[in-house]
Amino acid sequence: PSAAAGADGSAKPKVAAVIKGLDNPFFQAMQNGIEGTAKADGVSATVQAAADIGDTTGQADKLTTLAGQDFSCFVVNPISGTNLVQALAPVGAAGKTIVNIDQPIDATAAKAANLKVATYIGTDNKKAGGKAGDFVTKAVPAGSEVAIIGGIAGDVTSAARIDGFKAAVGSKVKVVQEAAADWKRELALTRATDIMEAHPDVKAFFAANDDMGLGIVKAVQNAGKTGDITVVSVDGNKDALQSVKDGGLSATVAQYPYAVGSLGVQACEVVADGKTLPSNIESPTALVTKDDADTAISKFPQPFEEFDNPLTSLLGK
Amino acid sequence: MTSTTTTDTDLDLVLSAEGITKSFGSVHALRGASISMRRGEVTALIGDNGAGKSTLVRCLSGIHRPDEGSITINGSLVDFHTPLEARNAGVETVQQNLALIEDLSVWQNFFLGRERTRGFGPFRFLDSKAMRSKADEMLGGLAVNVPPVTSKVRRLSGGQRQAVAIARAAGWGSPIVIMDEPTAALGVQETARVEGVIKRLQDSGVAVLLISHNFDQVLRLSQQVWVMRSGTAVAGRRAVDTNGDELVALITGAKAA
Amino acid sequence: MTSTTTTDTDLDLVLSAEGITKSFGSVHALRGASISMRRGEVTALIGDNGAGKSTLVRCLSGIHRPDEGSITINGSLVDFHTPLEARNAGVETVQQNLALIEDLSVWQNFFLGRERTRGFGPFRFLDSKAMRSKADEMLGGLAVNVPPVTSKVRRLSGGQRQAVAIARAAGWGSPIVIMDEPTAALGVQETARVEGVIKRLQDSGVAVLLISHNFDQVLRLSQQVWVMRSGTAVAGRRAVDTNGDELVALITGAKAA
Amino acid sequence: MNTTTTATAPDVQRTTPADVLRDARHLSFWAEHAAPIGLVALIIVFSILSPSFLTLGNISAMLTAAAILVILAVAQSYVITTGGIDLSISATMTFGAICFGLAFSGGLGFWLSALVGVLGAAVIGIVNGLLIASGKVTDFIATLGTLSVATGLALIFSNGRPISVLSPELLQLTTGRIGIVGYPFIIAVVIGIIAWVVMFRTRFGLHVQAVGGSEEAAVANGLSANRVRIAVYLISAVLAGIAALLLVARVGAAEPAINTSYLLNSIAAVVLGGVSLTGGKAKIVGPILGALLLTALSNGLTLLGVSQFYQPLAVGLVVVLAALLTRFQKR
Amino acid sequence: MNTTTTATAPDVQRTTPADVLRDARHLSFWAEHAAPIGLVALIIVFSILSPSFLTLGNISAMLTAAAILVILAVAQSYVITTGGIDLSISATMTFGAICFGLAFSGGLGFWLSALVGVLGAAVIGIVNGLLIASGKVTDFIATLGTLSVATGLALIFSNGRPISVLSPELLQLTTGRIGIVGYPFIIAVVIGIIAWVVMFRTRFGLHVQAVGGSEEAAVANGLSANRVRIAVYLISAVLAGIAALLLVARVGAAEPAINTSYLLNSIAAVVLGGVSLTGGKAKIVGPILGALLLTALSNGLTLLGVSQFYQPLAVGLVVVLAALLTRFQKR
Ligand SMILES: Nc1ncnc2c1ncn2[C@@H]1O[C@H](COP(=O)(O)OP(=O)(O)OP(=O)(O)O)[C@@H](O)[C@H]1O
Ligand SMILES: Nc1ncnc2c1ncn2[C@@H]1O[C@H](COP(=O)(O)OP(=O)(O)OP(=O)(O)O)[C@@H](O)[C@H]1O
Ligand SMILES: [Mg+2]
Ligand SMILES: [Mg+2]
Repeated sequence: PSAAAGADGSAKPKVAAVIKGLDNPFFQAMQNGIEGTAKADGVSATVQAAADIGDTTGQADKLTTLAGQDFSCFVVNPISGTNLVQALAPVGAAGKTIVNIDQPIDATAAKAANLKVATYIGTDNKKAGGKAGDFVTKAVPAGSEVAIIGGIAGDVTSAARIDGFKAAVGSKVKVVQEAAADWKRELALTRATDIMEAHPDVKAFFAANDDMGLGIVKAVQNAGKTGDITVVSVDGNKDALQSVKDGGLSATVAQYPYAVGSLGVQACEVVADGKTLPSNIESPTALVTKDDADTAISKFPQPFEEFDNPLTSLLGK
Repeated sequence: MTSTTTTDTDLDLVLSAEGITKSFGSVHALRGASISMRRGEVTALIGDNGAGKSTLVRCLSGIHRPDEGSITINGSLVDFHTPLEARNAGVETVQQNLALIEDLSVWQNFFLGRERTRGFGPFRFLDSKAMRSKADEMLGGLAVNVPPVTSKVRRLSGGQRQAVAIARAAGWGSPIVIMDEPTAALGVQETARVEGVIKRLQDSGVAVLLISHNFDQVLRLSQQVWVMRSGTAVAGRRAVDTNGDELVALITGAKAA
Repeated sequence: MTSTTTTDTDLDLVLSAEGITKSFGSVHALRGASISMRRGEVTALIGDNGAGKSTLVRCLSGIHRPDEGSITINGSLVDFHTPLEARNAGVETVQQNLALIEDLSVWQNFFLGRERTRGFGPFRFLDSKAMRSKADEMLGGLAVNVPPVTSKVRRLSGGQRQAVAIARAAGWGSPIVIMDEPTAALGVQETARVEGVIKRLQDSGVAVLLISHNFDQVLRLSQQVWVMRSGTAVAGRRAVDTNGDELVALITGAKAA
Repeated sequence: MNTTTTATAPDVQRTTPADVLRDARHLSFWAEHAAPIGLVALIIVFSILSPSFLTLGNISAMLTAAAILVILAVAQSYVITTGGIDLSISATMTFGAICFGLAFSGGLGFWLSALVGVLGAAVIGIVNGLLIASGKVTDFIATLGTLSVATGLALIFSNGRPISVLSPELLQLTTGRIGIVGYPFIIAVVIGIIAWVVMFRTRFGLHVQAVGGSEEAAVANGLSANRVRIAVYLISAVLAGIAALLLVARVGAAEPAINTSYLLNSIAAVVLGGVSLTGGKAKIVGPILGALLLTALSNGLTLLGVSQFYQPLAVGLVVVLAALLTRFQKR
Repeated sequence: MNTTTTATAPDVQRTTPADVLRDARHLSFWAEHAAPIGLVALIIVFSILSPSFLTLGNISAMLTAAAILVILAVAQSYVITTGGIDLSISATMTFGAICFGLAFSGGLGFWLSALVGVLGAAVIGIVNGLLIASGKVTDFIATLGTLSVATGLALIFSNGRPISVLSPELLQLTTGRIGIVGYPFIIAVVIGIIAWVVMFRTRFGLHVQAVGGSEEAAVANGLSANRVRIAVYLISAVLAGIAALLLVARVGAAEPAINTSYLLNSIAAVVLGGVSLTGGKAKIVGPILGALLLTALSNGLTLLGVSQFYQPLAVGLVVVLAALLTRFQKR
């Protein structure tokens, strides 16, 4: 039960959101989703973000700072499964709503800390990687050489996406190399160039985010192999969609961060209305290829395919 | 050379400093010091540690700007903002710490701040050949035993360094050369060489200001002695009119000037 | 004191160094130098710049380890690996650069490396009160005009620093005190004070090794003079048997020992 | 010219009370106290701008958040006092966290695992010390190298994945508190007090300052500069290891990611605390206040809802301003 | 004891050819040449282990990839020669890239935008110079502060988003080549040559070395140390601005992301190149070779498919080894 939930059910939640680093367009879209929806629905919302993708304690500190204020609903996108658990403990203890988006909170850790999460909204990063894997297996002949470029070595999201990709491709293609490019476009370019030297027959690249995907596209262009090499990445940022349209990226797995943020705010509203949330809300993911790139761009940042939003009915809209 | 008193109207006066004061925070290093130097003479400046000798020298050579007081060179008032201005006005100085740069070669140190260049417009390059041969000549002319001008100062012994610093100051034909304790750390042979240089400078009409704690040296080389105490020049004496005991008494304040 | 030659079997011999060599890369600073010191005497060590005096001092005080050669103190061979070992063997040194730490106070510098502590086991804390009063006493006993022992060395003038360094070396009752050019940068008054300290040390039976470029001082204070040239001690003289001219000749090599 | 100027008393070195007063009116007074002054200024500004800033809850949150940085600032302060710098400090913390996590998942139990974590960090410290003291490698480069090495080792050992650590002791560490002060900050303060006593009341501390002041003079006085240097880098690493435990407790997992911001912030805290990078001048309270200042800055900016983009700008400006103040410090 | 040891010739300062030979057998020879020796060693090792390493294509790729780091290493080398350090170099590059990107999207055209980018970077350099020369702030802290400030400004100006830049000139810059050598590396080499000539053949270069050798002596000889320092930080920033253009050309977009690795690598390259962080000893070729070494190391490790986890370890070990070599350098 939310602290701010009024008897008449018309109470508005006061939303605090803590998300990952804003140095990545993905999370900026998420912020826009939160702020845009909050504004449209007349809800007050504050968004704070970690300094960068490695700033686990900084993110926890920010959450702790906000926890002391009179917010009724906390939307959190933790950098890792556990880094916000301790900071959330007092929030949970005060009976405030916790909505977990994007990166799931580690279930065991949450249990140990006696933490109840109202709902989880998000895309399975593993599933997103899987979609990319399925695409690659179809796009290149069986047994082709494939390379993977991940984010900062040791990053959780990157690992999940890569695991999903690997599981999907199985033994249908040969993963010849896995390199880290720190989420950076320039470094991905260098790595991809090097990999193409070492493995001239490489037929496809998978990148753990769009920025690196665009770097690989550039490397492929420089090598004059545009069209010969399939490049897939995950995120669905505007630049990436444009590149898909222009024939650079072969495909991107759009995760609709805007929708994720928007759903987070709506979930808070549902709780404030005194209604119960489903424990798991899946936000859409979709593979965008050249065919649907135009639609995706025109709908951006909203999902380009209709999806079943369970919260719409709960909110009575 | 035979007159025993100096007068302010002396035509031979090349440099005179009047009422120079200089403070560093709460430390009053100079409290109105006045000295003068005459053409073709060696003028000595003596005084206890911390009396302000080096600070006065630094004012004369443009490293510090005096808080008050005036400096006159060849009859015209000067006001140095940088060491370069002092150099251009004809004041060369051998600082107490020599002011050599260890990682540069002898010739680079020689010409530091007045390098010769070739070319024109923005394309001016160092004329190292000319500078090397000129430096060689300047050191050679002083007949001091130094290694090739291309070797780094770091490889030079203390005596050799002192020689380079002195040759540098002496080699530009400047009318005024100041030497701050040039022989403090030197051995007998090196000291004798430096004294030779000072005599030769004097003979060629240069006014030399010599700071030294060695009274024998002072009385042997100089014609005029200024005694400093607590930031002022408490006494001026012609060298022929004084002796070591009087100088000690003046320095310690046992005797008023 | 009236004997004019030293002999190896002398019972008064407190320190003797035999055939010390020391090289830094290709620089052979010492090439087999041998000197000795006697109880209650001031032994002087002279020589030109770079002759190896300071290097020899550093070998005797444990800063350098000689490449070859032996050092005997009170009849027993010693081999110092660190300055601490030399100190414990009774050798105190005033280094040419004073070895004071500017950011520490006078009493902290005084007791550096031999601090007094209170408490027991792992809980030993500095006994600053005891150290302060002892330092005050040691400085006061030498009757040198120094500021409170709690002031930082950075605030001291050159002469005051020299006084602290000398008082520190003199204050521990060590039988051997080495002073490397203790008056090089000092004025008349300060020099007189330091010479007083040296005489007092000598009177209390301490063997003092004095390095100096000032022959008057050397002949005035010392009983034995060692002359170094190019890394060896080329001659030893009783002070009463020699004079400035001979020393100059020995230093320059004009006269073989 | 032959007339005598009467010599004034030779009080060149004496400072009168009037001088002291004038100094205080000058900037050097502010410079010595950049951290406390800055902290008070920030507290005033933020408590005017945000009513939540000075609530007990927020103060408690700030103190807990500051604990790790306080410990790292104390560690860095020891190194900087000797004139060195420890660029590997945050990588060492990461490495210690991974060692702790691995030992714990290996079933060693909390206390033994904590020991493994601290020892793991200590190894990096000893390598730093040996490289710098015996290897005569510049501090900057040696710790830059071990930064890379420790990062690599943390990744290799953990296989690049976070290691969840769920232990009641760890939970206790995060949630326990005395009054409004959480255990992490209490630990940090205890470390600060011990560090202060060691620095200013023991022989070792005096030797640290002496080596920083002048290595040559310290050696000539019978100290072993090498031993002091090795000890200092070891202390820095051990404290980083202790900080690693707090880090794991806070985020609930040992993660191989490097926290570069901790490195730069630990140095900034020390400098804000009035310690000069040239060494020789020890301070412990200053760096701790510097760490609190940086934490309060980030906390206040978050409370005010200042965008993430403006936060580095604000931190940079504060560092530069504080440094401009510190330059008026008396030597 | 009265017997005389015959005095040997006073050749204490003379070095004989035999000494030189002995020195070469000693480590100091290797130390002076850590970068070329390391580079040759790496090339040998990698070309044995990987057949692709010495192919024309890979060499060309390596040179192009090295261009940015080469320029930054040259920039850092100027600063380090004066005894300073520029921690803001990579943040300045990022800021320059964003300025360029914004100007270009604003329709200023390539050349004018490039000018805006370089000028934007130059502003940071001037601030660094003024803080350090006139403000007397320690180089380390001043540039740490501007690192934060430049990062913040880049995020604010770009609103945290990459700015796509599609211009034919930029495309030409990435794809153009003479033989196997791409334009970026040619630009880097031209900059290196100019930097060498300026450093070793002009008054300004001599003054840079003099200020690094001894600021006090330089000033006593009539140089303005302040002016030299400001110039050096300005040069560093302008070169970072030029590197920013190559960076944008390379990825086709100006990104506000912070490139800490460029900062650390630029310093590592300079140190590998045999320059001491204490200043006074200028080198240009060494740092360039150091940059090539680091690029070759990363390229070779990728070619060999060495796990990403082992890469920081390898880089760290190379840096430490090279530093251990450099310590045997003659002064
Ligand atoms: N840059 C400075 N900052 C502060 N105090 C200074 C500075 N330079 C000199 N002083 C102080 O000014 C006084 C005079 O110093 P100065 O160096 O002129 O003495 P000196 O006569 O040359 O002594 P010495 O014979 O030891 O060389 C001393 O008390 C010294 O500490
Ligand atoms: N640490 C060192 N490294 C290299 N060379 C050194 C070192 N110490 C001394 N030398 C060299 O050894 C020689 C002897 O130096 P030393 O300092 O012993 O001379 P000195 O007799 O004390 O001279 P001075 O009268 O100038 O003090 C000199 O050539 C000097 O350059
Ligand atoms: Mg002086
Ligand atoms: Mg000596």
